[in-house]
Amino acid sequence: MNPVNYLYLAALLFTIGAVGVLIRKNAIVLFMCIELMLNACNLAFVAFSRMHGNLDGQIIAFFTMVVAAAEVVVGLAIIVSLFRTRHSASVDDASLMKL
Amino acid sequence: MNFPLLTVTAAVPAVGAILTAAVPAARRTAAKWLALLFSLATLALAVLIAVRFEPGGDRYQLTESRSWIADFGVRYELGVDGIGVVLIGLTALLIPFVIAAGWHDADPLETSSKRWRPTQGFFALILMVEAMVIISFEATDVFLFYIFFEAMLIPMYFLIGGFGDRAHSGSDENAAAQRSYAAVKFLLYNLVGGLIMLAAVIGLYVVAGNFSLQEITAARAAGTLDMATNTERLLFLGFFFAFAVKAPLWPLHTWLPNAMGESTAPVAVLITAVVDKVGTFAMLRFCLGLFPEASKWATPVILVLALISIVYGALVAVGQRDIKRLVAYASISHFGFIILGIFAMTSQGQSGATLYMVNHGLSTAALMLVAGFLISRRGSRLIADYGGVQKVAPVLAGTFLIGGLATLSLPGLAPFVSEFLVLVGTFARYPVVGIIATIGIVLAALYTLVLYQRTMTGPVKEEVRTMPDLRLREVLVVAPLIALLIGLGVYPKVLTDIVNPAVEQTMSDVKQTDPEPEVAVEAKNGEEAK
Amino acid sequence: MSTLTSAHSLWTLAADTPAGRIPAPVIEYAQLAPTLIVVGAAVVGILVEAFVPRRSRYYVQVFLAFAALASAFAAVVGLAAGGYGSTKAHIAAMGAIAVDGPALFLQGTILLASVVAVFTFAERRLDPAAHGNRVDSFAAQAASVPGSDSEKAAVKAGFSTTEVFPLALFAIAGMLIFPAANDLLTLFIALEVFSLPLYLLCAVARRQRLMSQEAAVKYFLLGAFSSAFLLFGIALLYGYAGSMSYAVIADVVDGTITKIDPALAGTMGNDVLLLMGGALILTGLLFKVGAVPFHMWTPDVYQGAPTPVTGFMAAATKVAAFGALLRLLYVVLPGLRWDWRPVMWAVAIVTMLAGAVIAVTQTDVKRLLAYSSVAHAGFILAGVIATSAEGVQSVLFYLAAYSFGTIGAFAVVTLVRDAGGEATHLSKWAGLGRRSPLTAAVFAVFLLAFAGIPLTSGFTGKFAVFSAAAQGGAGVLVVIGVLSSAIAAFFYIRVIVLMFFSEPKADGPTVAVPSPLTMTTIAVGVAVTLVLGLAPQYFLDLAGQASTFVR
Amino acid sequence: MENLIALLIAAPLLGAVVLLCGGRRLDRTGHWIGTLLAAVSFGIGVALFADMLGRSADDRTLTQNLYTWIPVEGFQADMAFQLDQLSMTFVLLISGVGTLIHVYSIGYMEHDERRRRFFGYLNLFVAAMLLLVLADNFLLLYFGWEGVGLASYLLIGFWQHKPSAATAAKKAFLVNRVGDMGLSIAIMLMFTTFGTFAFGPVFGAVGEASEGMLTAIGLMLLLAACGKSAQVPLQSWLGDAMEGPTPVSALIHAATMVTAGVYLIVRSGAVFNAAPDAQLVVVVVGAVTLLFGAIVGCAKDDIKKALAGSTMSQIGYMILAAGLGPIGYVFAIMHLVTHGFFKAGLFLGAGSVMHGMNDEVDMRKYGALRKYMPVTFVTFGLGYLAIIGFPGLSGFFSKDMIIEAAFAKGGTEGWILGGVTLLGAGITAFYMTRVMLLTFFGEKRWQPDAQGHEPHPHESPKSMTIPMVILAFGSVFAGAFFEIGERFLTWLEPVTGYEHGNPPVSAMTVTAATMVMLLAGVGIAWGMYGRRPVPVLAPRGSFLTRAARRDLYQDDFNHVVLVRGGEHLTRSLVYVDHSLVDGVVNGTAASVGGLSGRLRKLQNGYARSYAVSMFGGTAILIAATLLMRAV
Repeated sequence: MNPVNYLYLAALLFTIGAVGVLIRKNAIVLFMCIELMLNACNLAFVAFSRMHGNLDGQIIAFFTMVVAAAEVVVGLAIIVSLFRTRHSASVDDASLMKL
Repeated sequence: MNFPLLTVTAAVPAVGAILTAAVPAARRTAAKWLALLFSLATLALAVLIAVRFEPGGDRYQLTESRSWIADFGVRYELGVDGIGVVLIGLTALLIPFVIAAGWHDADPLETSSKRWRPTQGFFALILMVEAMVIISFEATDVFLFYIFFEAMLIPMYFLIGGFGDRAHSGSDENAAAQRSYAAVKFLLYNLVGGLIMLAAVIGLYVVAGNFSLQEITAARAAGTLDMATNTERLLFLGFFFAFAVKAPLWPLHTWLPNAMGESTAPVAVLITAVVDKVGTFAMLRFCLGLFPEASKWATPVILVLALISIVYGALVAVGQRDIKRLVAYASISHFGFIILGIFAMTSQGQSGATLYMVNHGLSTAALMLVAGFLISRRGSRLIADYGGVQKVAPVLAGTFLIGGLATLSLPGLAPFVSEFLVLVGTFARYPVVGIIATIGIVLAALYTLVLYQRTMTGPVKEEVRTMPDLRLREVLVVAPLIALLIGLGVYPKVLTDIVNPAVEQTMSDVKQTDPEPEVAVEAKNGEEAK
Repeated sequence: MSTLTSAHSLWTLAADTPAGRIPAPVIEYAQLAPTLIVVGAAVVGILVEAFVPRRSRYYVQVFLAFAALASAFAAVVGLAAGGYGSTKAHIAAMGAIAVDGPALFLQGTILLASVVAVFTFAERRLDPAAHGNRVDSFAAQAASVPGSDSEKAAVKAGFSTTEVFPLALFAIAGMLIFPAANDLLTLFIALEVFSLPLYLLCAVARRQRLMSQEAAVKYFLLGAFSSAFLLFGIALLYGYAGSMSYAVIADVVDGTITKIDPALAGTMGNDVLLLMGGALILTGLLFKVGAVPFHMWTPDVYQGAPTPVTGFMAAATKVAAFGALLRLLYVVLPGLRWDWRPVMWAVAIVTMLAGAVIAVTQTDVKRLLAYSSVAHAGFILAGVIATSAEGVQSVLFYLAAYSFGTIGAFAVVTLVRDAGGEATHLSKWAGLGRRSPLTAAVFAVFLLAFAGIPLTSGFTGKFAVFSAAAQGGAGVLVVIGVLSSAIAAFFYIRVIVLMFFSEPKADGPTVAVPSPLTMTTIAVGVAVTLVLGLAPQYFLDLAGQASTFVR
Repeated sequence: MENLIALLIAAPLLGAVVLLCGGRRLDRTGHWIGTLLAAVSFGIGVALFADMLGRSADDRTLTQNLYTWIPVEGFQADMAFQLDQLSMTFVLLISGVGTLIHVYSIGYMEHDERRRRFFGYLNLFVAAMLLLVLADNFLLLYFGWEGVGLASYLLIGFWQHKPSAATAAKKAFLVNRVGDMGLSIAIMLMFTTFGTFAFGPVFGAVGEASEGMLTAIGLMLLLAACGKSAQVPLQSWLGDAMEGPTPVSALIHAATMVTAGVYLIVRSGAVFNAAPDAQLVVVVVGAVTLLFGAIVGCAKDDIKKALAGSTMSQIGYMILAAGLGPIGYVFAIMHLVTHGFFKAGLFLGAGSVMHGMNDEVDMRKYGALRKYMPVTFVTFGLGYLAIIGFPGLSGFFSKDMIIEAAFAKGGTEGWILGGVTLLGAGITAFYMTRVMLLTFFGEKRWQPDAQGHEPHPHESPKSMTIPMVILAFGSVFAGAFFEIGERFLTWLEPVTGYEHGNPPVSAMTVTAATMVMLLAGVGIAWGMYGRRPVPVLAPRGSFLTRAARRDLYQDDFNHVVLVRGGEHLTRSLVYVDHSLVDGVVNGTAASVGGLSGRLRKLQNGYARSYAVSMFGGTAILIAATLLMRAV
């Protein structure tokens, strides 16, 4: 079938992820949404790679996964430490600094 | 290139500033003497400049030129014309008096911490200002001028905000608040002006590609560099705005009363007699030199503003209750005259304006410093707190009166010559403007004499009864100023000879010639032969 | 404005290896030396953490970091001297990394800035010694819960988070690649490589750990968010051009591409891909430089992060990000100039004004500096928009001048302390000038430089970018720029007023006497500020020679 | 010889400098130095006079050019002097009377601890006045003009501790400044018209200038004259100026300075001759003032104020005469000189009286003083006879000439002016008789002064009486001396020019009419104050009297309109400056602050709202880029 549809799907996923980031409170969920966005990008890459018939896109997809993994490592570390301090994973609670 | 006299003249006070600042906290008096010494050395150099300068010679003399920031087409170019010479002279002349008059103004209070060295800072800053003012009188590169035009704000700012007048009404906190308000106001006004000028400077760079005053002026004259009318006007406005703030011209004047009122008398003199002159000087040299057409285009508006400054400043001065603010508004009125003379575009007007810069410096210095001595004795700036001083301190009163008479430009004192020249020069081209301006003569008499009457005459006030007369140091500060005022009043030739050629040059820049008298008088030619 | 091709010739050289033809896999290690050294040092740093006894880790790490950065800088200088900045500039590592003037200049700047920044990392004299151990500004044990027993134990045991040094080195390595990246993948990887360590570094403050962690979370979430945008942008651009390589994309954008396969022909027609992709990538970069409306993380993160880290971030990140931005706009998207210039105009204006205006009412030194950095981002953008050699030159110069000033300023902030650590609330700075004139004077110098007062580097930089912008025909931008810098001047002045003209409070903060490390940092900052103000010609030349991108 | 001219000025100037800078060590000898230097100046004047007489009428003008004062392109003012017959007349009057009054002051100011400074000021005045009359161009004249203004300011306010004195001094200076405005504008007009303002060239080129321009110049000069010579509408300061020590009133506000206006007009005769409209205005001003002053003089009880009114009126005569043109110039000056003698004498007399009466000035508290101070009485009496124009005395001749000239103007104008002058003569006779009677005749009406000291009138010391005697001689014989053989006419004629008008009535008739008026005036005065006793407290009096006491309300008008109005104006301007001009700026600053305050609310600390702004930003960015392409 036409790879363009995959692009639409990717865009959809990306938007869902973005909106999720905007509307969810829980840091973990937020983070998952971001991962979703990254994966949407992956989908797009692969779809384009298919369209152009070169491998660059697929290679990038792998890179992205690695990066995502790294982000998970760092992100979870930070979020967990925050959770342990505040006993809450809500990003809205973390608003000491403002104005 | 021979001995870089101009650079040295600017460098000496700068070095002096650094050394003065370096004097350890305990050795306060040493710092004072050091500062005085360096200011006198600068004076000597300024005199040397005046001697080496040949009135008939090239337009810019003692020139120096080094490459500085090639990427911006900026060169380190110095040179003086007659106008520069006299103003450098004025600056170098006044600073020693300022230092001597402020001898005790910055002695630290017992409360302040040991590491805080106000005295050293005070005199170092004064010298730093002197250095920057001098170099901006010397700069013939627009960028170079701009740099110091802006940079001098910083030391001035610290002088105003850091060393307020100890004679203030109300609590210390209140006074400190007012002081920093005045300082910030001073800085912001001038900074905004300067930044708008920066835009214009950049614009000039885009148009002209370099900053050399001489090259640009020459190119303009030769017609090789033509600006679109609107471009020129915009650039002119950018420059003029900055200078009008500095000068200050109504309605951009309100920083001056605060600054002069809150700072110590010597600093007030520094502001109005020295620093503000850079503004009027720059109008004459840069606005007219770089943008002749736009200058002519803007003249009507500027003349009106100048008129407003003259009358308005004088009237508001009459209504003041604070001696120093009164002098400040008087200065605003006088700056109106200076700007009037510059933009009347007649040789009388511009020579007059240049003399006016010098004479106003001297007269304000005399009046303000004596006022400072008076205030320091009674500890109040309010006119109402004085009365009958002439009875207990005749010398103080006498010098104060002479300062006042100079301010109202009585014939025989220097300001008369310049004021009359400005009036004649203006009248010759714009009779109505000239006539309105003469109202300033009456108003000046009004505020001066009212001030004198309220403070010096009448029955002796209780608080004043024990007031000591001028001390030796104070007499030594005032006497030379008065001598100069009288000397230049009866023999202004010493200045006019230096100034006239420069003015003629400026006139040719703006392609203006004096209006011819209606009736050609044969005898006149005979007179000029004399 | 000149025609497209002539405009091109301004900032591009004919590369000796035309893109598109796949070269034999060859890595010019020598030319990548700066990055490689730093990465290597970082790896070694990790091993040090693993094997060297706790006592001596600190010293080893400091030495290692310093040595690495110094030698890396030496390598940069070597390359520049070898003409890689100008004549021999070319694209290395199979088209992944550009070795050219801007890259080398920025790498040099980043490395030098990092050196002085690392000095502030290593500072251990400011906080009072805990249980006989000197301590730096980092948590004894970042993992332990603030206020918990484990933390107390860690403090007692004299632990210290020496991991910050390898982390910093990783970040620096990323930053070194970022402005040199010559294809979108490298760009993305570099971005992540220097972002992730920074997230961590934000979280490890010794004092006020809650704020520190909060800063880290915010920075991380928003950073990840933005990099997602960036990545999607990359995807779209890739989809448009069918390649990652800057050169190819540029050709496609210009329409000067030689071999067009049907798929490419299909996507090439679709400008939406191109424009959206470009816009999204811009978003990612603008986030890093802290341009409005992508700036909102800056104040919080700057405030929460350990001050040395803040200084490091503020300086190095900006340099790297602007480097990447420049390369993207000048090498990849010059063809789109007429599309992105107006947008960037708007961004620049909003950034300048918003930064300046909001800063007026700030009450915390670090937040104040954060907003001022936003305003400065706006000024630099004005230079970026010029799209001319002067533009590049002015931006490079401004970045160099600004970064040292910033690090110096934040270093001064670390000195002013009271019982609760650094006293960053402005009210506590009242009368500092009376108590310790020197410190106050130094800080004043930095502030005046930020305010763009003549005779400081700030003025030269500002003049450079504004005149470049004006020559680029952005007169309006210049006027707005000067106006906003007038507003900006106001709050710098407010701080000076506070320090010098107001009486010191009885319970005011004390100024800690730092070790030579911090002193060097501050001294370098002041020196650069003044030298670039008084005699900038040499450095302008340097930036001028380094102002041509290879393509 | 001409090199002496500068010395004329230098001598008193030196005195001023020495006395004012000398300090207390000169207190003992100061007054002698001052007097001596004034005398030196007089001596030089006499020497020059002798020399001048030695030369033929047409080359009597001496000039001395010291140096170029203000040399600016196209604008040249020389420090140059010109001594011709006109100047010479003034030189002698100023230095002569001046010297006498120095002498007088030695006695009069004996008990004042600031006597040295007083003499310093007097010398300063003499120097400035001489500069005024010796200048060879208008700008230098302006220099002297303001110089005398300053001296007058210092001397009126000499007793500065008295607020009234300080105020009077300020008022005098300010009103004069208004006049000075006229002078400076006149100079500017000359400069723009002729390109110069030196006497010779200007007067030489008058023919070529347009009449309108000349009229303008003339009117401006007249304005200046009004200020200096206390002519309507700028007369208000003279009455208050009597706050100064009496010798000052005698020298400055009677004999010399106030007549400077007359000098100015006569000196600029060439201009006025060519501007009949200006002349007309001059005449009108003169006529009005001479009545105004006379009427005011009638009502004042303060002896000095009464004399001040008379001075105004007499100067009115001179201005009127000067306004008549060549017919009148000579007589204006002649009356000026004789007036200098008798009015100075009268003032000194008044001073002497006050000296004896604890500085009481209210004539209603005098009376019957002729027995107690005979010398004063005689000298004052002679002065009185002179001023009312008693036949044979100097006033008789000079005033008579003016009246004749007024008629000689011809036409209705002539009749009106003649009538006015005659009427003036009558009123003069009235008020002077009044002064005479109130002061020296009738019974004692002495009152103890504030401290309760009964006055013990006594004759004044020699130093005071001698000058009075000399001036009395002058007031008796000067007129006759000038008139016999028309000495004065022939003397001045070369400078001022002269043409004999043809009066519609014969000289005899005029004289007769004058006599009638004179007798009428004296008679009425005798009727009112001679026959019946004079109340110590002034009766309410008729409306005219009350109006005259208050200077015909002209001063009140000034007060209400100028002073009050001015105060309101300044106050409102101060407000404007603070609230409007400054307010705008502060407002801008405040609004930026407010905006900042509102904007920083956006930074609400929630990571997600930051994300929103990023998201929105991106959206806008994309939209904008697409839009750019669309348009």
